[in-house]
Amino acid sequence: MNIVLNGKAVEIPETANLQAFFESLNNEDAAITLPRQFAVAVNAQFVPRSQYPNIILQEGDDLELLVPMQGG
Amino acid sequence: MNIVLNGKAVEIPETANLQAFFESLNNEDAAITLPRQFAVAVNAQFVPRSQYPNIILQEGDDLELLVPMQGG
Amino acid sequence: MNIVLNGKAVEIPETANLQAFFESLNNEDAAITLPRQFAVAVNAQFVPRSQYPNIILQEGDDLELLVPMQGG
Amino acid sequence: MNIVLNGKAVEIPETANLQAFFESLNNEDAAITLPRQFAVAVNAQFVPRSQYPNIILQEGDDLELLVPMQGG
Amino acid sequence: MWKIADREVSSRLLIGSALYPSPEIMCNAIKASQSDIVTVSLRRQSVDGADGESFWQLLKSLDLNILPNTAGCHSAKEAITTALMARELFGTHWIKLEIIGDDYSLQPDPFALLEATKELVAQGFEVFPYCTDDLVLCEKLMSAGCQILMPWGAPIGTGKGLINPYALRKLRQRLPEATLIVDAGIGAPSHASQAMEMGFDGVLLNTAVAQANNPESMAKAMGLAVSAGRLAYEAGLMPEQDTAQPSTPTLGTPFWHHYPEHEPTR
Amino acid sequence: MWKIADREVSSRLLIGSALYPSPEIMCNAIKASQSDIVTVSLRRQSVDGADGESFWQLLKSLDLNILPNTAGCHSAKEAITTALMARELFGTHWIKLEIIGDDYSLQPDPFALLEATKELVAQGFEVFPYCTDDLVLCEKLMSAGCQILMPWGAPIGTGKGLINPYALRKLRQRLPEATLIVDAGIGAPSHASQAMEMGFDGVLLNTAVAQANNPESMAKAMGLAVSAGRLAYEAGLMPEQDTAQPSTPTLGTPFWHHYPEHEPTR
Amino acid sequence: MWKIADREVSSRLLIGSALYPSPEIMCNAIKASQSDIVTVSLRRQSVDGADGESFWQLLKSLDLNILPNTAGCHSAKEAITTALMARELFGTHWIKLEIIGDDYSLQPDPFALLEATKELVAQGFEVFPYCTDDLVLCEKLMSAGCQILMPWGAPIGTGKGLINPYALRKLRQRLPEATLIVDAGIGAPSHASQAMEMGFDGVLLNTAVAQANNPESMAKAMGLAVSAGRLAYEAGLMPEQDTAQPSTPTLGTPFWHHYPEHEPTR
Amino acid sequence: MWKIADREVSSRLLIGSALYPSPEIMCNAIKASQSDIVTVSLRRQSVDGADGESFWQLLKSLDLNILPNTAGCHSAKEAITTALMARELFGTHWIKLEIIGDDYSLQPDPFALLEATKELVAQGFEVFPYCTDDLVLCEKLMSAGCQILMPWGAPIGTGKGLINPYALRKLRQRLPEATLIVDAGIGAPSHASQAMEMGFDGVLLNTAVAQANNPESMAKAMGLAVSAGRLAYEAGLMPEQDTAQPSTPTLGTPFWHHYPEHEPTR
Repeated sequence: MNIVLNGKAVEIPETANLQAFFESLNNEDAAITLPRQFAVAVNAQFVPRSQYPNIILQEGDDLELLVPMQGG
Repeated sequence: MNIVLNGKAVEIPETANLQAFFESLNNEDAAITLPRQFAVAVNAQFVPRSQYPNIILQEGDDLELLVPMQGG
Repeated sequence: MNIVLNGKAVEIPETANLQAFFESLNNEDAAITLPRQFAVAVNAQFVPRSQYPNIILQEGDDLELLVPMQGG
Repeated sequence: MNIVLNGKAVEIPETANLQAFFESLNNEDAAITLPRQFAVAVNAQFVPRSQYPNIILQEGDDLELLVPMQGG
Repeated sequence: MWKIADREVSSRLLIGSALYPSPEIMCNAIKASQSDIVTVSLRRQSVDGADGESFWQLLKSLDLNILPNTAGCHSAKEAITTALMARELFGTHWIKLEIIGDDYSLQPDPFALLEATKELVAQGFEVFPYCTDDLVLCEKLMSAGCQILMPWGAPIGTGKGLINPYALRKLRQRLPEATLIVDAGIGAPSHASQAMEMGFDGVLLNTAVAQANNPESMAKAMGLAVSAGRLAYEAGLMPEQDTAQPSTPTLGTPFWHHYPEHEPTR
Repeated sequence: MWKIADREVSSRLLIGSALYPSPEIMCNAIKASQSDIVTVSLRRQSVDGADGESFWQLLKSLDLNILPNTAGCHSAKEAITTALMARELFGTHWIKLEIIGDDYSLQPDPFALLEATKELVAQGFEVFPYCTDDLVLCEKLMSAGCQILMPWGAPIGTGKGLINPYALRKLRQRLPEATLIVDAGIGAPSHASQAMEMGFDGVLLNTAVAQANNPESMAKAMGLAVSAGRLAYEAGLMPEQDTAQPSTPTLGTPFWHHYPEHEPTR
Repeated sequence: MWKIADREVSSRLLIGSALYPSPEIMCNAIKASQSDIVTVSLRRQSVDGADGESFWQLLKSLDLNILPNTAGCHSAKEAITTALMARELFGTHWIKLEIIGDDYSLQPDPFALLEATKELVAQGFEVFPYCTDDLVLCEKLMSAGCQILMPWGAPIGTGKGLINPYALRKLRQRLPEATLIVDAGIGAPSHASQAMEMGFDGVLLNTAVAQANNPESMAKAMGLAVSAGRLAYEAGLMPEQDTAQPSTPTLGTPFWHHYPEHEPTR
Repeated sequence: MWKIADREVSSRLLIGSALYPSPEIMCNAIKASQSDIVTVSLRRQSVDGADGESFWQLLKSLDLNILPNTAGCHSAKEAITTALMARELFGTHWIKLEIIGDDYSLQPDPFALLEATKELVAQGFEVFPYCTDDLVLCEKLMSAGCQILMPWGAPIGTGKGLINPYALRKLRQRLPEATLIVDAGIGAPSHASQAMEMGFDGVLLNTAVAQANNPESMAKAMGLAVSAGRLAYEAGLMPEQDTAQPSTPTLGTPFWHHYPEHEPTR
């Protein structure tokens, strides 16, 4: 299944919920390294951490995974 | 019947339409003198000249009759 | 003999030199009290302390006796 | 005899007065063309027109001959 | 001649008709200003029976373009009603849209202004919005259909001139297609000229002329200053320099400095 | 008409003759400015043989008052010699006395200026001193016999306008008898108008016109702005207010605010 | 100590964490500033794998109040999503609400700002809106539930200081209950002090410190200037005078003026 | 520590001793300012018998550098006599040379100032001339032997701040070797900081502190502001930009703009 992660197309296993998807990123050969601290939006809607097990990613979903950064 | 004309309470005959009301103001003993040039709002809604015959004043109506004035 | 001291006419003994004049001001009944710290000009010329014994006051001399004061 | 004319060394006949010198400049082969309208200073002193016949140029004199120019 | 909305006019000064010592002085001042456009308002006839008729006849005799305003309105609804009445009363679809958001500064309310603009444009008006120098607001007003924008120079009646020239200059740069008119706050001809030098298309003022000791002369002065500023804008202003540049040529300067008696006194 | 020194003239703009793209443009610009007084200088004839004659004939054809300057002088002595030469060359006892104290800012040297002024007044000149806005210097120049003072607005050729309006305003207040002309630093019509609005008697400028893309238009603009500023000064400027004052009358405003549908959107 | 939102802090300087030459310099500068509040943002982890973790650990080590921003958002919806993510990520309900209405001036969009503010206040946020100096907008933001307003001094990163001090002064006068913080545009300590002298409650800045040759010294300078301005506001500034007043007493001055040799040289 | 004349001091703020509500407040304010140098004057003892002794003992107890002034003098001769008296009275060869050329503006007289400076330098004084911002005068004072120049910011006691920052900035650029101190006109910490940011070596003030509601706090504020300004000068101020620059990084911004529900409201 294809989704967009932080603007880049990535292929992921079907029917993954967010929780499982994030756990899979801890594999050494994952597409990206999971940051230790992050917040998530799917299709531009915020997803609270407590909802990760309940969210099933769909083909074409747009996943944003944001980390702390410098700001003014 | 009582209406408010330019902020002042005035008594007028019942069931007058606007056209008739304005004509009555041409009497010498009318409450106010009808200006030669004016535009009208009833209850804060503009009433075009062509609609004067169709508008029947109601008890408590708020009639504004505005004339040209200096402006910046 | 009349001189002007800080803008006011005062009468002083003849032939006084400055040193003697200042000492005379230590009397209780002197015209003014001698300040502890001061500098002197006679007729708008500065007179250094060392010259006090050599300066003989003349009729009409203008003596300025200035003290420390607030300044900006 | 050598003088300086407007900053440049020029050789001129001895004992020329200013009047004569200026007349000599009307020759076709003169060092410079005499302007129609000018004022003169010799050694940084203004020389009025009426004094031209009386001024004898000396070796090394500094002659300024100024004309009207744009100014702000 | 230049084009404002759908008409060609000569003058780039728009003038108000209020606050003059007398109707006669008003007429003379407006004539002296050479303006082609004059602002008016709508009000109840006054208690002394004056019905605006004489004022109106006088103004019509000047044969100028009339720009009615919605002064005194505090909401979009009020302003829309006033605009509709003005269109019938003055026979023009031009409206100076003025919706006050604060009674002390007489500042425009950006929110009500945008709301009313949309409605009035839909109803066929040519909206002249009295607005702030806020670029985002100005862009939204243009998107809503305004060809003309009238940002303030300073609060109405203060005569402070252009209190934020940076913002006004940026407006001009960013909105080259808009007809930009500085409205309000002008106190002196130099203010009017400054706005025009920046490339503004016009200036609208009232108090500075009407409250001058001599309104007629001041009106003339404002007209001249607006022309001067426009001419200068078109002629291309010299760029400001940080260091001095001689105007008189230095070439050909006599070299007298080596004479001892010419030494500078310092 | 107003009186400057011993002559009556119309315009309050004095203009320079330098830095124009061509003699023809110079002529057209000076005409367009409507100035009655034009500044010139004295220089060696140029290397290409130009003897100043054609320039001088052209300028004379304009039939204006000539004001020669001493630009480029750095000492009283130099300036005095130059002034004496100018008097003979141009047939006028008017002299714009310019003695530079610093080559970067082209700032007047107050000390040499006062020294030269005393000598030139004694020799019968009408001295127009190009000076700073220093009140003490200005008072000394008047004591030395100047009727006219020409303080700078900003350094020559910078076009910065009036960099110290406080000092200029104080000069005007304190020296009501002097003929005060802002000389140098004017970059735009608004600057010229501002000086006149303060009550200055005139403005002298050159670079802003000569270096404009279109000198003729800019000259006209400057002439209009000087007129505008003077008219405004005479007409009495409105005092600046800190808070807004409505121009459109508030009397007779319809009271629509109590209608629910009229509630402001905020 | 003073109260901002629900917390007591010492410093009235809020500082940004961006644009420093290195994380170490950032830390040292923030410490030197003595700020109690630091702004941060949310971004994708960078291509080089940096996951924000080291930055975040460093910042946490300073033990300051964190104020996340919504920089880069262009609509209310985007800003709301970002704010919700920030609340979870940084564990704070504080949000600096920044919605850009124009990419060149980075000006806040008043319309989107008000819309997002309403929603975020309803969701329990303490909204710190980065806004313009528009009084009507500011009043609407307060009506929507803001206790704090952060009007710009000048566009972000320009260092121009307070480009419209009149508007800022009026904001302070009209909104005595609001916590007012000048955000953006500060370029020098004198700008920061000026804002505080006007009675603003605080100053937020970033670029002026981070882009100084020596950020640590500049941070310290800004901290001192904010303190100086606040102290001066509380101490009561002298009113500006138009004419000079001697500081040294004139009483007791020797009267030497009548001596001939004392005559002034003029 | 920095060097002024022949001494090393810490603070770059010089403070006056006049106009305080009481001697005790004077002491506390001077201490709070952290100044190392305090100005005093010479006067006749006052009619009520006060002989300056208590003031002098109080001031001596602060153990600061004393800078006597010649305030109230109108000619070189008066100032020289006063300086000679001051040297004996206060035991210092430092003199703040103040010669007034105009009683309304309290402006320095450039002519008398230069004359007196030459004489006092010849007599071994370290002259601190209170002068204008006139570059030519300043150069002549340096040629006459001054190491220190103290141009005014604005007329004494006005609190207007720096009325001609252009001139002051040029002074600093042109006279890199001089010790430059802004003296007079400072009304607020932001003014003091601004002078220091320009690279001035110090600031001398009195009225703004003494006439504050709370002189002690204001003195502290001024001390902080002078430090802030100096630190900033040394840290290197960011250059002013004409257009906005984001402080928060734009790299890594989520691309949400293509979602229909994210469309900006405009």
